[in-house]
Parts: sequence; C-alpha cells; structure tokens
Amino acid sequence: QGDPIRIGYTMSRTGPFAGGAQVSQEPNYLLWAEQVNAAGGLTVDGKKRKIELIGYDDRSDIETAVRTYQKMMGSDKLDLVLPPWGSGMNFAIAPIANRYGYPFLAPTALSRKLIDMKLPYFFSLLQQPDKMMDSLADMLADQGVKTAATIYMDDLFGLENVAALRTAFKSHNIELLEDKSYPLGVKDLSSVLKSIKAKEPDAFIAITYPPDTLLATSQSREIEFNPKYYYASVGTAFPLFKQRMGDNTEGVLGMGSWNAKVSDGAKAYFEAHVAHANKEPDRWASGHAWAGLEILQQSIEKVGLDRKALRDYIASNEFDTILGKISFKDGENATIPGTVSQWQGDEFEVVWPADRATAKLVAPKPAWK
Amino acid sequence: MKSFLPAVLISGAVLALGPWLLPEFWVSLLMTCLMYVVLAVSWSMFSGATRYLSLASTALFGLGAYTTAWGYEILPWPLLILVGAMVSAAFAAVLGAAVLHLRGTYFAILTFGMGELVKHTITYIEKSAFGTVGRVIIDVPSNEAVYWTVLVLALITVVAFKLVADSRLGLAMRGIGQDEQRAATFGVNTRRIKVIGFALSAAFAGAVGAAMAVRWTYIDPHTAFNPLIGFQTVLIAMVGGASTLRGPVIAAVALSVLSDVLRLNFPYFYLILLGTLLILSVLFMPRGIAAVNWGKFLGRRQAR
Amino acid sequence: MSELILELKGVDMQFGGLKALSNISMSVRRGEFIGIIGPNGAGKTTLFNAISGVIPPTAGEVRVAGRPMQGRAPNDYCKLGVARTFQTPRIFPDMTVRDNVRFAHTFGNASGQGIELIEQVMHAVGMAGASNETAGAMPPARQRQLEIAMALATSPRLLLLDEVAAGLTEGEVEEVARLIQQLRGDYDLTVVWIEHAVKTLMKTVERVAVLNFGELIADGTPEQVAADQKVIDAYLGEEEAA
Amino acid sequence: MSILLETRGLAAGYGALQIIKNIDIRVEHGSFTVVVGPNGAGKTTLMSALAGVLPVAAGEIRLDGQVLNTLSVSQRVKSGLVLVPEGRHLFGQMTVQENLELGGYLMTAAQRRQTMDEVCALFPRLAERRDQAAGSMSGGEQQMVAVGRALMGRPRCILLDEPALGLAPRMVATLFRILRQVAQNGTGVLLVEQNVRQALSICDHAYILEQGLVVAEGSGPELLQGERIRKSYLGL
Amino acid sequence: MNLSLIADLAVNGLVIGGIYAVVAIGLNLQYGLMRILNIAHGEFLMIGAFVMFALHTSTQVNPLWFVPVVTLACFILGVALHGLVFKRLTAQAKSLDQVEERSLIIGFGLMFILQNAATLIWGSDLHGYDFLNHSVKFGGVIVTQNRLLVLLLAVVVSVGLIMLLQRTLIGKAVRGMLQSPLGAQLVGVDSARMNPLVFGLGIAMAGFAGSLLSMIYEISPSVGESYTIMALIVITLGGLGSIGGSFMAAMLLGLVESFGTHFTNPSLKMILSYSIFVLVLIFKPKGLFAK
Ligand SMILES: Nc1ncnc2c1ncn2[C@@H]1O[C@H](COP(=O)(O)OP(=O)(O)OP(=O)(O)O)[C@@H](O)[C@H]1O
Ligand SMILES: Nc1ncnc2c1ncn2[C@@H]1O[C@H](COP(=O)(O)OP(=O)(O)OP(=O)(O)O)[C@@H](O)[C@H]1O
Ligand SMILES: [Mg+2]
Ligand SMILES: [Mg+2]
Repeated sequence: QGDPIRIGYTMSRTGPFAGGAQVSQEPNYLLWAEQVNAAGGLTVDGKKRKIELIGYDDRSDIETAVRTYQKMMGSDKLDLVLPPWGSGMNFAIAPIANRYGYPFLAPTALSRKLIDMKLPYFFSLLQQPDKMMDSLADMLADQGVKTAATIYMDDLFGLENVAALRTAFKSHNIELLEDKSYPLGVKDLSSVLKSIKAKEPDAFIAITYPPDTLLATSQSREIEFNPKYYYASVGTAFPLFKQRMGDNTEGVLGMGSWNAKVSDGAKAYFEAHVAHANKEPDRWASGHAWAGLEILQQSIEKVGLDRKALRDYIASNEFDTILGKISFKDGENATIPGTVSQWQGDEFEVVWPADRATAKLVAPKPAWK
Repeated sequence: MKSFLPAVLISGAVLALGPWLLPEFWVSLLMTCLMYVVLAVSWSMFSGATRYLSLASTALFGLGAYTTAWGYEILPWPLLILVGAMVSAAFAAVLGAAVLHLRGTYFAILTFGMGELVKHTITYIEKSAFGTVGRVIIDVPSNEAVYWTVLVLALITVVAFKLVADSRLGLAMRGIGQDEQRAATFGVNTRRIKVIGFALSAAFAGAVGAAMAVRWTYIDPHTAFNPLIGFQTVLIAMVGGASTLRGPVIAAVALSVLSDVLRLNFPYFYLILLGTLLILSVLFMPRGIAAVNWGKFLGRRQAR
Repeated sequence: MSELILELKGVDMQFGGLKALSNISMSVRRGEFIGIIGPNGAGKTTLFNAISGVIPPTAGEVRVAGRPMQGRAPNDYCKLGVARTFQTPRIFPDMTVRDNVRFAHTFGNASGQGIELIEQVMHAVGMAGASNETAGAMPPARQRQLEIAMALATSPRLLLLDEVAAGLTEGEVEEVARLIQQLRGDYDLTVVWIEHAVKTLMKTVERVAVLNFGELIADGTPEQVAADQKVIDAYLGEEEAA
Repeated sequence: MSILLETRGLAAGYGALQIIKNIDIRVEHGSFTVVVGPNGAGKTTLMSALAGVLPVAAGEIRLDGQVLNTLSVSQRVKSGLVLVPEGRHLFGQMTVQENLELGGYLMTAAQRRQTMDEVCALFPRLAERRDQAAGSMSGGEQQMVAVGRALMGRPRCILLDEPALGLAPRMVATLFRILRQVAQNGTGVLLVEQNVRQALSICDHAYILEQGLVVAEGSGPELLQGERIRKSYLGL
Repeated sequence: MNLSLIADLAVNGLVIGGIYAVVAIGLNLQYGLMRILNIAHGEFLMIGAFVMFALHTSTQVNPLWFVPVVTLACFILGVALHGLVFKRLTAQAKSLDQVEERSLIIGFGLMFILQNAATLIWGSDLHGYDFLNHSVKFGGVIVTQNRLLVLLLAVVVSVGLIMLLQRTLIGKAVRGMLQSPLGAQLVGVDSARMNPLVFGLGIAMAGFAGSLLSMIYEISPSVGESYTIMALIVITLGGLGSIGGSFMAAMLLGLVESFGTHFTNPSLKMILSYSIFVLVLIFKPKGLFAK
C-alpha cells in the first residue's frame, strides 16, 4: 500500500455557479474517489494507492479559483488536479494547468474558443455547441421542420450556440423567425414567449441555463405555447426538471447524451450515483464527467503518475467509457457526436442520431397538461 | 510624511521579494491583498472623506479590466494599465458631474446601477457589433510580473492617499463630508472638488482592474463587472475605518488572508465563521480596526 | 460717498405659498454697521440666505461689490468677501476647533495673509485655549463663537451675523457687541447683525433695518426706527419703545 | 401647595465627569419655578438628569412622591414629566402638525385633537404653518414648535431648557405669559432661562445655579433685588 | 397593436410589479425607517422560501397555511436578531451615517452566515414546487394564479402597512425615532420596544415575500443577492421610507419591463430599466414620488 494519490480541485459550492456544479460535477468526483478507495485504490506501478481528494470552494469567483489552483499545483505540488465547473473557470484554469503540465479533462467547458487555444494538456469531454446544434438541425430537418424561433442567453454559451444554430439552420433550410436574447438572472420571459407564440414556429429552441429552462418551460405552458418541437438546452437533463415539470416534460427536447440504457457501465454508474448522492445524475454532463474520470483512471493504471506521460497517453489513445469509445483530437472529444434527447415517461431518452438513440423520437410534442 | 515615505519604500522593497521567498500561493494571496489595498484605499480617498458612499468600484474595476480585454492585441500591457486608469477616471468624471448632487444611499445605489448599466451596455455592444461577448487573451504576462505591477500600484495608491489627505483637495473633501453647503460658504467649489476627487480615486480602481484582468484568460462582462468587487471594497474600507489610510490597508490584508485561511481549512462552513467574525468585529470595534488602540489593548492584556 | 458692497433690488423669496421675502430693495455701503430686527419668521435669516448664495432668491437682483450674482454658488459669494454665521451653528462637528478655522482660512480669501490669521481670530473670540477640542462636542454658545472665528478666517469684507448672541445673559450680550465693534475696526469689516437683543443692538449699530412678514418696513438710524410706529406695532411693543 | 417635583442630593454628569452636585430643588403643583445661572453652570445637565437623558449619579428625583431614578425617558414622559430640550430636537423632516401629533403620542385621539386646538390657539403661527416641515421653520418658530409639542403631552410637570432662545422680545413675553397660564392650570413649570430679568419678575420661585451647585434660592423679586443677580447677571 | 395585447402586457407588468413590491417592503421598513442597511435582505427572503419549501414538501399541506407561519417565524427571528446585534449597534452609533455603515457590515456577515447555513441544510442545487400554477384567462390576458395571488397580497400588505404607518401615530413615531431619537423619547415613544418590533417586521416581510415567491420561482442559496438589489432599486426609486412610493415604483418598473421586453428584447430591457433608474435619480434625486 503506497501513499495516497493527492488530487485537488475547486468547485463552486457557493455563489451563482453552485447550482450547476453540485449537480453535474462534484458528486461525480466524490463518488469516484469513494469507489476507487473501496476497491483498494488505483494500481500505480504495481502498487495500490488510495485517492485523497482535496476539494475547495471557489465561491464562483474566478480569481479565487486561479489562486487556489496555483496553490494546488505550484505550492502543494499535488499529484493531479480535476477541473472546476463552467466555461469561464476553465478558461482561466486550463492555461495554468497547461503551464504546470497537469492533464486537464474538463467535463463542463463549452466553448470553441477554448478548444481553439490548442492547449496540449487540455481535453474537453462535452460535445461543443456546433456539434449539438448541427445534430438538432439535422433531426428537425429530418422531421420536415421549416420554421423555428429561439431565445438565448446573453453570454458566451448562448452566443456560440445561437451562432452554431444559425449556421446549422441555414444549411438545413430552416427559417429562423425570431431570435431574442435575454440576460442572466431573468425573472420573466412571458412577453417574449407570447410574441414568439404569435409567429407560430414549428420548433422552439431555448438556449438557456437551468433556472431559465424551468422558467421558459413553465411560462410556455402557462401561455399555452406548444410548438411541435420544444427544445431547451441546459437543465432539461437534470432530474430536477422532471421533478418540477412532472407530466409536462413529455416530449420536451433538450441537451442530453446518455442514460442508464446506453451501456452496462452507464447503468452501474447510474445506480451507484443514486446510492451515493441520494439523487440521480443528470443525463448530459454527469455522464461526461464520469467518462473523464474513467479515462483518467485507465491512463493512470497504464502509465502511472508521470503527468507528461499521462497527457501523451490520453491524447493518443481510445478509451472505453460508459458513453462508448472516446478519443481526443486537438483536445476535443472526437468520437461522441452531437445528440438530442427527449423526455418520454420517466426517462430522458437519446433520440438522435439514430445510432446512439435509446428510443424513437415522439413528434409532435403532446399538449401541455 | 518624513517617516512615511521611507516606511512605504521599505515595505515595498520587502514585498517585492515575495516571488523569490514565498510559495506561489502566497504570492497570489498577497496579490489579492494588494488588489484590495488599491481598491479600498482609493475608495477611502474619496468616499471616506466625502462620505459619498460609492459602489462604483465594480464599474471602475470592470472598465479597467475591459480595457485590457479590448486592447490586449493592440497595446502593450503596461500602457493598457494607464489607459484603463484614464478610462475609469473619465467615466467617473462624467458620471460624477451628472450624479454627484445625490447624497447617501441614493448615490450608493445609483453608482451600483451604473455598474449594471455599463455591464449590460457593453454586452449589448459586443453582441451587436462583434457577434460575441468577452475576449480571450493569450500570451499573458508571468505571475511575478502581475504581482510586481499590482504592488507598484498599491504603493502609488498609498502615497497618493497621503498626499491627497494632506492637500487642499483632501481638506475640502472632508469638509464636504461633514456639511457640504457649509463648505461652499467657505469658498469651496464643491462641485469641482467632488468630480476631481471621484475621478482621481477612480483612476486607481481602473488601473488595478486593467492589471488583474490578465489572470483570467477569458474576460466577459459578467466576470469583469462582478458586484462582489464593489461590495468587498466597501466592506474592507469600513471594517478598517473608512476615513483612515491604516484601516483599509490592514483590513484588506486581514480580510483577504482570513477568508482564504478559513476557506482552505473549513471548506464547508467557512462562511459562517467569516460572517460571525464580521459581526463581532463591528460590535467590538465599532470604529474600525484603525481606531483600536492596539498597544493599549495588548499592554492591558499583559498587565493582567 | 463710499462704494456699495451689497445691493438688493426687488428681491423675492417664495416658498410654496409663502412669500418669505417680498420686494426687498436695500443697499449696504462699505464700512457700515447695520442691525436687522423683526419678529420671528419675518424673513431675517432668509435674507441672509439670499445674500450669501445659500438659497438663491426667486426674483429680483442681488449684487455684491457691483457684480450681479444670479446663478452663483455660495463659494462665489465667499470669494467676493461675503462671510456669514448660521443661527443654528453649522460647524464641522468631527473636526477640531483649529481645523474648523483652518478650513475657512484655506478656502476663503486669506491667501494674502499668513496662517497667523488662524490663531489671531481664535484668540479674538476667546477660543485660543480650545483649539484641540472637537467642535461638535462643545455647547451651542461656544459653537456660535466658533462660527464667528470661522467667518473671520475667510478674510471677509462683509460679515453677516445671525443671532450670535442668542442664549447669553444681558451682560454677555454686551460683551459680544463690544467684540463685534472691535473686530469691525481690526479687520475693516462691513457688518450686518441680526439679533433679538434690541437694546444692545440699537446702542451698537449705526443703522437698523426692520423686517416684518417678509417686507422691509423701516430702514434708518436706531433713533428713527425706534420712533417708527409701524416698528413699534410690529416688533418692539410699547414698553420696549419707551 | 404640595410638592410635585423634588430632588434630593442630586448629582449627575458625563461619564466620570460630575457637573452638578448635591442639588435640592422643588417644584410645587401649579407653580412657576425658574433656574438661572451663567453659561456652563450645569443647567442643561440638571434638566437632562431630571428628564432621564442623563443617568443619576447620586441622590433622588421624585415626582409626586414616586422615585424616578431608574425610569427611562419615555417612562418619565408617561408619568407626566416632559422636557423641552436645549437644541429642540424636533422631527425636522416632518410637518409641524406631525410634530405636534407626536407630542400627544401617549394621548387618545380625542385628547390629541383637543390639545392640538389649544396649542394652536396659544401659537397661531403653528396653525398657519401646519404643513411646513418643522426643520424649515425660522429659528423662533421652531422654538414654538418645541414648546407646543411638549404641551401636547399634557404634562403634569414641564421642564423647559431656554425655550426663549431666539424669540423676539414680544414673543418672549408671550411665552412667559403662556407658561404662567399653564402653571395656573395646575401644571408644574420648571424653566431654565437667560432672560434673567423677565424670568425672575414673573416666577414664583427661583434657584441660582453656579458651577454645578445651587448657590441661592428665593422668590423672584427677592432675588432680583439681591446683589448677586444685579452684579453678575444684569451688569448693574 | 390591439387592445387585448395592451391589456395582457399591462396585467403582466402589474404582476411583475407585485413581485417587486413584495420584495421591497421589508427592506423599506428597515432601511427607509431605521436606516439599517440590511444587505442580507435577500438572504432572509431566501430562507423564508426554503422554509416554505421544506414545510410544504414534507407535509404536502396547502402552502397558503404556511405563509403566516413563515412570516411569524421570521418576525421572531428578526426581534431576536435585533436584541443580539442591532440594539448594540444603534446604541453605539452617534449618527445615522454610522448606523448605516455599520449595519452594512453586519448585513454582509448575516449574508454569509445565512447562505452557508442554507447550503449546509438544503444543498446548493435549485429547489421548487408547484402551487396554483394554472393559468387564468380573460380576454387576451393570460396569467397564472400564483402570480395573481402575489399581486393581490402585495396590494393588501402594502395598503395595510400604509394605513398602519400613515394613519396611526406608529408610523410617525418610527420616522420620528430616525429623525431625532431623543425627540422621540421625549414625546414618550418607547424606542427600546419599538425598534425591535419594526426590525422584526422587516424580516417578517422578507420571509413573507420569500414564502410567496417560492410558489413561483426556483430557489437556491445564492438567489438572495438579486432580490436585495431589486429591493434597493425599488425603494430608492420610490423614495426611502415611503411604502406607497415603493409600491408605485414597483408597479412602474413592472410595466416598463413588460412593455419594454415586448417591443425590444429582454437584454435591452435591462439597459432600459437601469437607464430609467439612473435618469429618474438624476432628475428626481429624492425618488419619483417625493413631494
Ligand atoms: N425652506 C422653507 N420652506 C418654507 N418656508 C420657509 C423655509 N425657510 C423659511 N421659511 C419661512 O419663511 C419665514 C421666514 O423665515 P426666517 O428664517 O427668515 O425668519 P427669521 O426672521 O430669521 O425668524 P427668527 O427670528 O425666528 O429666526 C418663516 O415663516 C419660515 O417659516
Ligand atoms: N456631553 C458632554 N460631555 C462632557 N462635558 C459636557 C458635556 N455637555 C456639557 N458638558 C460640560 O458640562 C458643563 C455644564 O454644561 P451645561 O450644558 O449643563 O451648562 P448650561 O448651564 O446649560 O450652559 P448654557 O447656558 O451654555 O446652556 C460645561 O462645563 C460643559 O462643558
Ligand atoms: Mg432667523
Ligand atoms: Mg444649557
């Protein structure tokens, strides 16, 4: 039995990012450490070594996160680090990790710009906006959709997605009747939704964060705006969405990429997550976060804790994960295509593309309850 | 002034050794302390004296940061710090000319509102004109370079505070703080003094914003115009004792170090501890850290 | 004929439905010592507000040293040599007595004079010993004295005193009157003094203006004014006049 | 007449600093009692201690036999002792009417209306200016508001600290007449005054306070004739 | 532009205004009347919402029953807090400025404590439940019942407080304590009793608002700040201490947002709202409804 492997990270436990971070990311880190340690640890150079997780709160503040990662990598010289939550944080931390030579498998970094920085030690797990939107447009075109409308968040995530959406719609000949932006912390979307309703689009795409996803969905229901295809992005995959919207989730589309049906590993992970955190994992980023941990684990057991060797191994190999095979190209997840999921009954089924689908698309969306 | 300047220079020299002597984290933490020294001392320079409670630090810091974001490709970074200072000062001068007839809370909330207005306006401009929001800056200066820069800014701010406090400007601002109209009857052009004072103090906030921005790689309006910065600045200045120099300096260091030490050692309930300490500090040091007679306090302890 | 230091033409001050000053015209020559009397609420303090820029009049014209003052701020008045005290003292409460006086000295017109003036005026009003006391902690009567010192420290030409002797015993009021007389000589001042201590006032000043309900009902030597029936009716009452 | 307000060996001050010592004064039911003394003698200190603004350092304050020492300011108001303080302490941004209404805070609405009419009759200026902010009134007018507000509480004993400050001479006379009247209606009046001549000529009984001690007492005319007053207060 | 659209936008605006009003009332009591700048106002609201959430989801009883429970609990909490902290603070302060400055620091302390406590108890994810979320339709107007309820209660509580504060002497006494603490005591106002009650009422109103808003919005420990800011803007626009003014300002903001959003987009709406706020303060420095 060797010394424990010390792995550090910061996570938003307080502040505005906490909501997302505590659903999609930190529970997975904790579960992973628990599972690995229960199994006696990771095998490094033939020796079993346990994991010692060192997690700090970054208060949703970038400067705090920067400082803390400098502590973990520069002063404390931990063995490895895990990424914080969200694109903004990853933008700031990834270059530092790169400078110190720490492999950095980010489950919740969504920006083409970040990938374009081409940091050798940075690996992005989630599908980027262009892929997700392309896949969505593909599916809608396949369904014969001609018109659509969108609302989007006034930040990088929203803008990159809406840009990707415009391109994808253009190439699929879908007309965008209306696109309206909204700011962070919005408390009422009914006026916008009403004006969109008046235009009667076939499909509605909300590029939203969890609180706004719930707001937009419940307000759409209230004003009886029921397009044939109703899509909302971040948060539809959250268990909370089902809890809050109940029967009204039926037929709602959103950003999701997996569920317990996609593989045996996924099922085992799903159950372990429920047992550990007393709540279900979300059907999108959680799976990617877990896949990232799997990749890290496999690599460590293969090449040990030499971080340069780890990076090279991750960059040049294909891994078996609960989401299927993953390999990276220029730091981007090159194997998992863009996906669309849909609530059907109690499950957020993957419905597009066909080769990843766990169920067939239900269309048009049934009426709100 | 006689013993002040050497003291500042000596502490500056000692602090400048930081990157060679201290582990990286401590350098970063010191940098945060220094950043808040700049913000809180420059805040006190104007708001402590005039008692115009400003929440503009967010806007001023953010404008500096955004100057770096926009100009990084075009201008060298040291120049950007200067430009950031000027942008913030110019903004404060215009804002001040328009709103410095408002007192107390009205002024406080308005300066806060201005921060939000600027944030949303920049977002809107970025979105409409460039189809994006926020900037990625690559090839950032080294940590040490940022540290030394912020250190120099902190030293300049501290010296400036002292110079201003001892000047006509400082005296006029203190008079305005006590009874503005009365100050006018003694010949103070209150309007001009307020605008000058506000703009001057704004320059430092802008400069430190421009300096710190390079640490984040990606800068968007939400990170640049973080309301926490404005609130924290006021908090530090007040815990320290708003009208003094010593107070904000001590409090900037104490609060930054304390909150990080608590955060790192009690990751799950450090905020409860921090909150309790803040409340106790007001109740037992109502006039701020600067007003506590530490010598006497410690002496009495020993005598017992 | 010496120069006019202050002129008012048709000055009105309207507060909502109340006319606190109505059509006041008067002028003050350099070196004069004028007393202003009138019942409570007659508009005496309001007159001071109008001629020191504190509340600009709603109509009419004020000229200081020949210059029209429309749209000017209190600091402009100060620069032209107008200094005043406030009926309810308005000193800088958190500053020391000395800093209060220093403030007035710094921004007033005293650039020609050195800082000796600060000690001088504190001494003149008998506050030299209290220079390090916090101004706000002193009793009101002392604060009134400080007000005088501060006004003097701006090196004024026209000094406006608003009930600086309020709350003093008769003997003490006499002393204040003597003090003002002396300062007037020492600093070459034109003085306008509002006070309800009519007896002392009448003995001291050269000219008296009487306000009643915002109107100037009399303006003349103390003897003329004391004999004026309107003044007796409005303010003095039979016994005082006697 | 029986004793309404009484102090025995009263001492008070600011913190460790004792300003008044060993004060024995009495105010009888329906009497008009005056305290005079030079600047800084401790008159305001005495009034503050009586009203409960300053704590009692030693001795006793009794109102109709009840010991007041430990009662708070508002409790003393409740038992009928009301002060018109130095510096007035009006509610500056509220209207004259609101100031007066608050003066009758402990009264019933009907009592309040009635007293309001009485006070307005005493000070017609206040009735004219009901809706003006008290802080924008002239100095003398504010003084009237302060006295009016205290009368609104229908005190059993009213303490006044230089209420005539800034009043025009005729108004001073009027005020004293009003106070005389108030006393005649059974309220005890204790007045601190600098207008020594006028005050002494109208009062029932007077005290001279110097350097924190009562140095003389007697009826008004008696004291007015006395050497002490003639020399140090009237400058004769 | 047709009439039913205007009606719909107007009703929607009033409903948003109702939410603003409810959020602002408590802060107006504490800040407008006592100059205690309780920056943790939004956190008390958040706690109220969470308590409501916990009570309702664990018992499944109609949440309306818990509104008074939460309000009362917050009132008691407020009175206790006053006794523990604010009493000492006001006693030590020599001026209103000091009360304001020091209460600001205490507010920060409370904010940290409450956020952390909520995180420890409920975790930092979003929480919510459904109640009265069905729509009411008349003409072209569609609103949900819970939003109408908030509007209704906002009106009732505002009017009630206006009556209490304007018609009875209590309101004047409270304003009096602010303008002259000694003056108030000298007319018999027992400030030692009054202050905790008003402060408690402020916290109670925050709890009240929280319990209502939990029916409409998702909650998490970090939502407080946005409500504090909303409240601050409303009370400055309406004039400090004026409940009626706040109510009007809230409605005005609601209407501006509703119409503004319809004709532009929600992002521009923020610029619009803040511009109006800034302009109003520049030209009417004492708030929209100051005399
Ligand atoms: N800001 C104001 N708003 C309304 N009325 C005002 C204002 N300022 C003064 N007044 C009124 O104008 C009149 C004149 O006031 P002023 O203060 O000039 O009187 P004064 O002659 O100085 O009286 P006093 O001898 O009592 O000091 C008074 O009736 C007063 O109430
Ligand atoms: N807050 C205070 N702290 C310390 N000393 C004080 C305070 N207030 C007054 N004094 C002192 O107490 C003494 C008596 O003051 P007091 O105000 O009672 O006198 P007074 O007789 O009312 O004088 P006046 O005629 O000026 O009103 C004075 O020497 C004064 O300096
Ligand atoms: Mg006057
Ligand atoms: Mg006195």
